[in-house]
Amino acid sequence: MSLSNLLENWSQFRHEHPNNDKPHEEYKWAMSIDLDACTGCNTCSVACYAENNLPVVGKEKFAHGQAMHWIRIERYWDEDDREFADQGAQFLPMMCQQCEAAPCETVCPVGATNHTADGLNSQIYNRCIGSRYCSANCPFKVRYFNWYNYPTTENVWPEPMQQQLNPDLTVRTKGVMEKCTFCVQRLYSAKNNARTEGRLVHDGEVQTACQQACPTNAISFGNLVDPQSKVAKQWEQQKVELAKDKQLKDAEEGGTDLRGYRILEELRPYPSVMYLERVRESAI
Amino acid sequence: MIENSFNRRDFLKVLGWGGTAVALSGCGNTSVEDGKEFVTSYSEPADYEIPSIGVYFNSTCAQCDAGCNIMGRVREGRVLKLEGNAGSSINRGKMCGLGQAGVQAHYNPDRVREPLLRNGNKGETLTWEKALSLINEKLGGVKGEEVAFLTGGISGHAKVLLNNYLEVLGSKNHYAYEAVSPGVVRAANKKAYGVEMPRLHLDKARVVVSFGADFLGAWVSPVHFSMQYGQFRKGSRPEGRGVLVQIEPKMTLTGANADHWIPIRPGTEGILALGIINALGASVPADAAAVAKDYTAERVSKDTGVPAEQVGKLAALLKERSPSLVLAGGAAEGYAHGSQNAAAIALLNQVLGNVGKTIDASDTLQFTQIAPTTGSRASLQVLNDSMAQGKVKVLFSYGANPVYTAPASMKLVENLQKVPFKVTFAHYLDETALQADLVLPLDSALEDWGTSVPEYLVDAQLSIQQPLMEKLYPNTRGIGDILLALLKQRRAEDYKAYEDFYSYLRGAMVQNKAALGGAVADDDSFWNATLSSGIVKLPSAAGSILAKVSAAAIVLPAPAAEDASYPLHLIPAVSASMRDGRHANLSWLQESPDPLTTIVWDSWVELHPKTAAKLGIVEGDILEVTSRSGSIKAQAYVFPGIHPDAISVPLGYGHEAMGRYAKGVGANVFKMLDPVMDKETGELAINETRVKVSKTGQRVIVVKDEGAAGGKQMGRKIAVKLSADEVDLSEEV
Amino acid sequence: MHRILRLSVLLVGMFAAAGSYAIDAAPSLTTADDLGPQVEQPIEFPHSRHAGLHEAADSADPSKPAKGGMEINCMYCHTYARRGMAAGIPPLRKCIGCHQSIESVKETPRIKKLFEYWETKKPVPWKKVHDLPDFVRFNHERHIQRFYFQQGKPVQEVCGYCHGDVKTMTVARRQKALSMGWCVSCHQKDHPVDATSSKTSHGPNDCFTCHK
Amino acid sequence: MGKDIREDIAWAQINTDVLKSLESPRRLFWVIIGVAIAMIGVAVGCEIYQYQNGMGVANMDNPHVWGLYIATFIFWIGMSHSGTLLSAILHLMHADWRKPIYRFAEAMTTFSLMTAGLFVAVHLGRVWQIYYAIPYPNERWVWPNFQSPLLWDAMAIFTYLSSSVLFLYVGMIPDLAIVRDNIHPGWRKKLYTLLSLGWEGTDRQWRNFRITYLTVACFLIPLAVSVHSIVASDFAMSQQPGWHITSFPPYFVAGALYSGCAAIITLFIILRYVFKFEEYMTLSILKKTTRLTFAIAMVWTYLNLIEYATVWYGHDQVAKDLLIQKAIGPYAPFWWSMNFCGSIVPFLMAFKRFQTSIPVMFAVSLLLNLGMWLERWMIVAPTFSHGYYPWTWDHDQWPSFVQWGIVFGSFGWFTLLFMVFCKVFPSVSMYEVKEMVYHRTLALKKDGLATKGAH
Repeated sequence: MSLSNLLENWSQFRHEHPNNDKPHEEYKWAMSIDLDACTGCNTCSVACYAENNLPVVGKEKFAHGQAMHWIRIERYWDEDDREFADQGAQFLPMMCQQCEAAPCETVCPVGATNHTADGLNSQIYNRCIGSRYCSANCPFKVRYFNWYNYPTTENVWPEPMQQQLNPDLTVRTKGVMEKCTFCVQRLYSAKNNARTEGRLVHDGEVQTACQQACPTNAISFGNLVDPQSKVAKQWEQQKVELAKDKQLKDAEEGGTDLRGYRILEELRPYPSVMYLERVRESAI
Repeated sequence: MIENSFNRRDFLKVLGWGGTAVALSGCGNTSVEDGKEFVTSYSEPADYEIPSIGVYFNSTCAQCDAGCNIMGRVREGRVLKLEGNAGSSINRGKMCGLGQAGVQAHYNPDRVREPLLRNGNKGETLTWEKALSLINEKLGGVKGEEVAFLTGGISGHAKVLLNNYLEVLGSKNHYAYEAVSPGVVRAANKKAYGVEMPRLHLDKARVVVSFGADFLGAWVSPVHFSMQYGQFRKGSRPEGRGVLVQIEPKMTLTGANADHWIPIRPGTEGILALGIINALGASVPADAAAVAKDYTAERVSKDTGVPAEQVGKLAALLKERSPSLVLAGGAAEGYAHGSQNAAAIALLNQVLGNVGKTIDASDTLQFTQIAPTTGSRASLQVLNDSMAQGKVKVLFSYGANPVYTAPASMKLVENLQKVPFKVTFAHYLDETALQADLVLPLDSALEDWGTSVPEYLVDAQLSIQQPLMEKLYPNTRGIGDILLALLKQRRAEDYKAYEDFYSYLRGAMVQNKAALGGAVADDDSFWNATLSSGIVKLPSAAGSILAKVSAAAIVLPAPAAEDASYPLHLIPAVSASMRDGRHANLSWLQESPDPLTTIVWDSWVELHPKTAAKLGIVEGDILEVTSRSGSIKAQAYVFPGIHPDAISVPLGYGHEAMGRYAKGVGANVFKMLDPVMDKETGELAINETRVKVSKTGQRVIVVKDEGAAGGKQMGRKIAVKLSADEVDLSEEV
Repeated sequence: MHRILRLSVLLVGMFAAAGSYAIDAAPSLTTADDLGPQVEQPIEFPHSRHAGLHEAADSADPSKPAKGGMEINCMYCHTYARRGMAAGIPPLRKCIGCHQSIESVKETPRIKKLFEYWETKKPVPWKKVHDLPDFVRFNHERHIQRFYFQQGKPVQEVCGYCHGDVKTMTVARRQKALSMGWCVSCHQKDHPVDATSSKTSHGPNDCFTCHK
Repeated sequence: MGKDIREDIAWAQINTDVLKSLESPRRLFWVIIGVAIAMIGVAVGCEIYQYQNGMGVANMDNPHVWGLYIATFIFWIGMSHSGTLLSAILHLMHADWRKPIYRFAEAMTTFSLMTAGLFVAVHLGRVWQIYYAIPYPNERWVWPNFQSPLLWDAMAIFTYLSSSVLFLYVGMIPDLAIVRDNIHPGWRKKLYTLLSLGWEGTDRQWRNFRITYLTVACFLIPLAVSVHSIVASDFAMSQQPGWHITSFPPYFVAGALYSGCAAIITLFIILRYVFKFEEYMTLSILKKTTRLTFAIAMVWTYLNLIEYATVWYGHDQVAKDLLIQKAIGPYAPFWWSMNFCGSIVPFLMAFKRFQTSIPVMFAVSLLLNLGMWLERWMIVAPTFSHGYYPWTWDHDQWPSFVQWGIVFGSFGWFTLLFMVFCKVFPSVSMYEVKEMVYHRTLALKKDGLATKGAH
C-alpha cells in the first residue's frame, strides 16, 4: 500500500456530492416518502427489525435512550395549542438520510463510514472503533451505538430466536456504531444478479424492507440515475434536485404547488430521502 | 416442498453447529480461521436448496383473522423473514407489523414443547399416545352435550375436522370466542345490508366518515384497508384525493390520520349520525327524515358535544362529495345501545346512497363447511353459564385465552374449576393453559399445515398454510393432526386412509380439484400449483347487498347521565400490535412504540390536558383507575387526542403468564370491565365502563420514544403539511 | 548552529528511509504464500485424484509414471460456486452418483465411510478450509461469472487464484494469505471485461462490497 | 510587597535546600501517594467494568454519545499549556521571576498530557481496535481518515507530549548533574549519572545547552498553540449548534492557559508547603503568577462573551435556542456556576491583599479550575441533549458512577505522577535560580558603586 495509491484513490474514497467531478454513473439509490399516505403504523420499523438483526433492548435500556430502531416513526402535534388535535397527528418515518455530503463521513477517525459509488453512506462495523464522532455530528441523530453486547445479552436473542437472524449481514457486537443501510444486502444481491445477466437493476427489482412492508405504499425507493424509476420521476416532478440546498419549492414565485422537500437541507448534507408534505383538507 | 424433509432437518443440525454460530459471532475475530467451523453440507438437497440463497414459499399469516397471504424467506432451512404475497387480493405483497412478528411467534423461546399433564400445581410431561388415550378415557363416561369446544374464529379444513369430531362425540357445543371482534357491527350489517361483512371500497369513496372504525389499526382487515387508504389518498385518482373524517372519543391510529378528527361524547355516535341525516335536508327519504327530524343541530351538538356548525359542515361535505362511505366501528358499537348506534350509522350510509357504490356484498361461498365461524363475546357468556351450572364435563380450548380476556365479573376461573377435565391446545403457557388439566403443544403457524378462509372476503378464496421449515421441537403437533388422531380414536375406519392431516388436506383438495379450478390438471400438478400460489379460488356466487335499514326501528337513548362516583368513561384501546393481548409475548411488538403515545413495554392511561389539569395529574403519575368491577394501576399520559369525559387504557397488557416478554408488563384492562351487554346481540359493551381516577402518589419517567421536546418541531422544518387547496395533486406520480 | 542542522538532516533522512522501506514492505506482506494449517476432515478427500492431470505413463522416460488424475472441472462438484455467494461442499448425492458405479474402489476405507454416511442420510461434517472472518462476505458467483464465463479463463486458474493449486493436493489446504490487502491488491488491478474486447475494469473498492 | 528571593543566599545553600526535596519523604507525602493510588484504583475498577459490559454502563445514550470523558480530556489538555507558557514563552521574554517555578510547571504539562491521552482510550467503544487510528502501512491496505479532526488531535497530542518530555528533560540536565555530584553512591547515583549525560558544565556544554534549549522552546510554543486549536476544531469543524463557532480555537487556547495557570497556583502553594520552598517560591512570585492568571482570565472572559454574542446576534436560531437552553435548562446550575467561577471569582485576584494571601489564592485557584472543568462539560454535553433534531432531545441524561469514577481517578493518576516526579527530580531549577541570584547581586553591586561614587 503506497502513499501514492492513497492519494490516487482519495477522490473515490470520499465521493463528496454529485455536482463535483464524479457524478454517479450506474446507480444512485434514493427514497421518497409520502407523508400523506404514511399512517404511522410502525410496520416499516418492525420489518426493519426482522430484516436487519436489530436487537430488542428491553424497557430499561429503552428508557436510557438506547433503543436501536434504525427507522423510527416520529409523531408530531400541531403547535397552535388548540384544545383537541382535530387535525390528527403528523407522522414521520426517520431513518439515515444517506446524505451525499454526509457530516458523519468526514469526521470518522478511521474511515469506518464513507460514501459508495452508488451514493450510499456505508457503515463498516468491523472497522468502527466506537469514537461516536459520527453520531455527534449527525444532524438527524439516526445513528445507533451498540452500548452493550447484545448477542450475549439475556433475552435479546434467546435460543432458538437467534435462528431468525439474517445471515446476509453481520450481527453487531458491543462498541460499534450502526444505522440504516437502505438494506444494502438486498441492493448488492440485486446488483449481482443484474451483472450476471449483463444489465442494470431495473426499477422495482429491489425493495427495502420498510418499503416492501409499507401497507399504504408511502415509501418508494429506487435508482435516481434511471430516469424511468418511480423515485426519479417523483424527484423530477417535485423539482427536488440532489445537489441543491434550496429547491424550487422554496422559491418566492412558482413551486408553491409542490410538496417535495428534504429535511434540514439548509445544512447542505444533500440527503437522499425526499419527503412529500402531508396534505390536509381545508373544507372540513 | 416438504417431501424430502429429512434433508431440511439434517440441515438444521448442521446449522446448529455452523450457521447460527456464523450469525452470532459478529465483529469478533479479525483473522482467517481455518478448520474451526463446519461447512453447511447436504446429503440429498432439492434443486432449489442452494447455500446463501433464500427461497420463498407461500403461506398464510395466522397472526389475526384477516388471513393475509404471505411468503416466507427460507435460507439454509431456516425461515428468516415474512413478506406479503403479491398475488393476494387481500394484501398484495403488503403486511403489518403484527404479521412481520410472525417469525417471533415461531422462534419464541417460551413455546410449549412437550405435552403436559396437571399434577397439583405442576405440569408433568407425558407422551402423545398417553395424552390422547387419556382424553379418550376421560370422554368415556360423559354425554355428548357435556363436551364443549372453545375456539377463536376458525375456518378451513381444521373447522371441518372439528365439526366432525364434535358430531362424533354428539356435541353441539362449539363456542367461537373473540375478545375484541366487530360482533355488533356484523349483526347490524346483517340487518341493514343482508350480509355480515360487506365489501368496503375506500378507494372509490371521495369522503370516508368513520365512527370509530380503526380500519388502519386493528379493525377487521387492516392491511387491506390500509392499501385502499393508500389509493384513497392519491390525488391522481379520478375521484381526487379522498377526505377522511373520524368521529370517536379516543383518537385511534385512523383518527390520527384523519383530515378532521371529531372528539364526541362517548356513546352518542348514533345521535350524531341522525343529526347529519337531519342536516342533509331535502334529499333524505321520508322514513329516515321522520326519525331524524328531532335531531336538530342544536340538540345534537348539546348531546354529542360536537359544535353545531361542525355537523352542518359535515353534512355539506357528504352531500357535495359523493360517493362517500360511512363506517361504524369499535367506538360506536361498544355500548348497551351499540346496535342502535350501528343501525343509525348504517341508515346514514343508506341515505347517502352509498350502498352498492362503496359498499357491496362479498361473494357467497358454496363450501359452507369451510366458511369462517366468526368469534363473538356472547358465546363465551353462554359457555360460562353452562360451566357455572356444571353442565360441562370436558372442555377443549384452542386459540382463545378467555382466562385473560374475560372480565373479572364473569368469575370464569371459578367456573372453570367446575369442569372436571380441561384440555388446552396451546402455543404458550398462557393464563388459560395454566388452568387446564392437559396442555397439548401446538406447531407454530410456520410449521403447520392448514387452510383458512378470511373473514373479510375480498374475493372468495381459500388460503393455504404450509410449513416453511422443519419443526423446531419434535413433540409439537398441528391442530389438524390432533383432531385427526382424536377422530381416529372413534372412527378408525373412516379416516384410516389419512396417515396425517397433510394427506387428509391433500386428499380433500384433490378430490374437489374440479371445483377448485384444477379440472384439467392431474393431481400432482394441481396440488403443486396450489402450494406454489398459496391461494385457491373458491367457487362462489355473487352476493347481493340490500339497503333495508328500518329507520323506524332506531331508538337512541339520551346521552348517558353524569355519574358522580364514577365520572369518566373508560375506552379500552385496541392497539394494532397488542390487539387482545394474544401477541404480547413478541418482543418486537412490545418494543415498537405505540404510534400515538410512542410508549413501549407498559400500559398507560390517556387523559385530556383539561381532565389532567382538573385532577392535578402530570405525565408519569401512577394512577389508580377504579371501576365498579375492579381497578388497575398505570402511568398517566396526557395528550390532546381524547375526549375530556373519557380516559383510555390499551388492551393486551398485564399478562400473568405467557412468557418472558409478556408476563408482568403493564396492567390488564379486561378484568375491570363492567358486565354491560349490548341489548340486541349480547356482546359485551366494552365502552360502557365508568371509572374514577386517583393518584397513588408515585411518579415514573414514561418510557417512550418521544423526546424531551414532546410532539413539537421547535420551528424546524421537519414534518411539514399543507392544505389541500394549496396544491395540485392530480398529476402526481 | 549547523550542528543542529546536521542532526535534523540526519533524522529526516533516517525517517524517510524507514518509511519508504515499510511502504515497499507492505505489498510483499500480502502476496506471500503462507500455507494454512492441515485441517482434519472426516474423509481425506484426494483432490489430486479427481482434479489432477491425466497423463499416460511415458514408456521412454521411466521418471514419468502415469498420473491418474481425472481432470474433473472444479464446478462439477462445487456446483454452488457459480450460483451463490458460497461455493459450498458437494452434496453427498453427488459423490454417490459416480461412486456407486465405480466398483474398483468400492471397498476402500474412504469410500466405505462415504457410503455409511449415505445410508444413514447423515451429511458429512466437512470442516471449512478457507474460512474468512465472519464479517467478510466473499461472493463466489461474482468471481466465477466474471473470470470464468465472461473472461473465459481456465477454471483451475480462476479458482486457483485464491484456493491455490488444489489439483496437486489431497485434502485441500489454504495456500494464499486471504488478507484484506491481498484482496484489494487484485481489486486495484485492471482486468479485461471479457475474452475479446480490450476494455478493462477493476474490482469495486467500496467497503460495502465485502462488509455488510 | 512580599519578601523576594534573598540575593545574598549562597549557591551551596540553594543546592542543599533543593536537594532536600529529594531526600526520604515525610509521612504526608506517603499519605498523598496512598490517596492517589486509591483514586486510581476506583478508575481502573470502573474501566474494567465498562470494558466488559460495553459503554452502556457509563450511561450515555443515542444521541447523547459523548460525556464526561471528552470534557475531562479537554480539561487535561488545557492544563498542559501552563508549563509551556511559563518555561518557553516567559523564557523568551527573559522574565526571570519564573525561574524557581517553571520546572514543576513543565512536569505538570507532561503529566496532564499523559492523563488526557488515557481519556481518548477510555472513551472508545472498541479500545482494543485503537490501532486502526494509527497511520502505518498494514496488511489491510487501509489508512485512517486524514480528514477527521480526531485524528489530527491524536497526532498533535502525541507530538506535544513527546516534545514537552524532551523539553523537560533537556532543561534538567545541569541540575541532574548537581544531583549526581551531591548524592551518596547507590542506584540513584547511577541513574543520575546516566541521565546527566556526563554534564561537566564546561563553556562548550553550556553554549550547546543554551542553543538546544532555546530551539526546543521555540519549537514548543507554536505546538502548544496548535494542539488546543486542534482540540477546538474537533468541535468547531463539526456542524452542531454550540460547537460550530469560529472563535473556538483562540477561546480554547485562552481557556487552556487559564486553567493551566490556576493549576500552577494550586501546585505552587502545595509544593511551597510540602517541600518548605518558602525561600524560592516567594510570595512575590505568587503575586506575579496571580496577575498573569488574572490577565488571562480576562482574555478568556472576553472570548467567552464574544462567543455568546456571536451566537445571540447570529442568524442561527438553533444555536441560539441551545444557548438559552444552557441558561435555563437542566444544565443551568452548572452553566451559571461555570460563568461565576470563570469570570467573577478571578476578580478577587485583582485585589493586592489577596494576591499574596496563600489561603485565598488556594481557594480561588481551585474554584477557577472547577469553573474551567465545568466549561468543558458545558461545551460538550448540552449540544447533544438539545441539538438540531427536537425528536431526540434528551434532557435528563446524567453520567453514571462509571464516568464519575474514571474522571475522579484521573486526578489521582496525575497526583501520583507528579508526586513521584518531585521526589526523583529537583522540582526547582537550581542552576536558573543561581543565575537569577547572580544577576541580582550584580545589579546590587552596581548600585553600591554608584552610591560610593557620589561621595
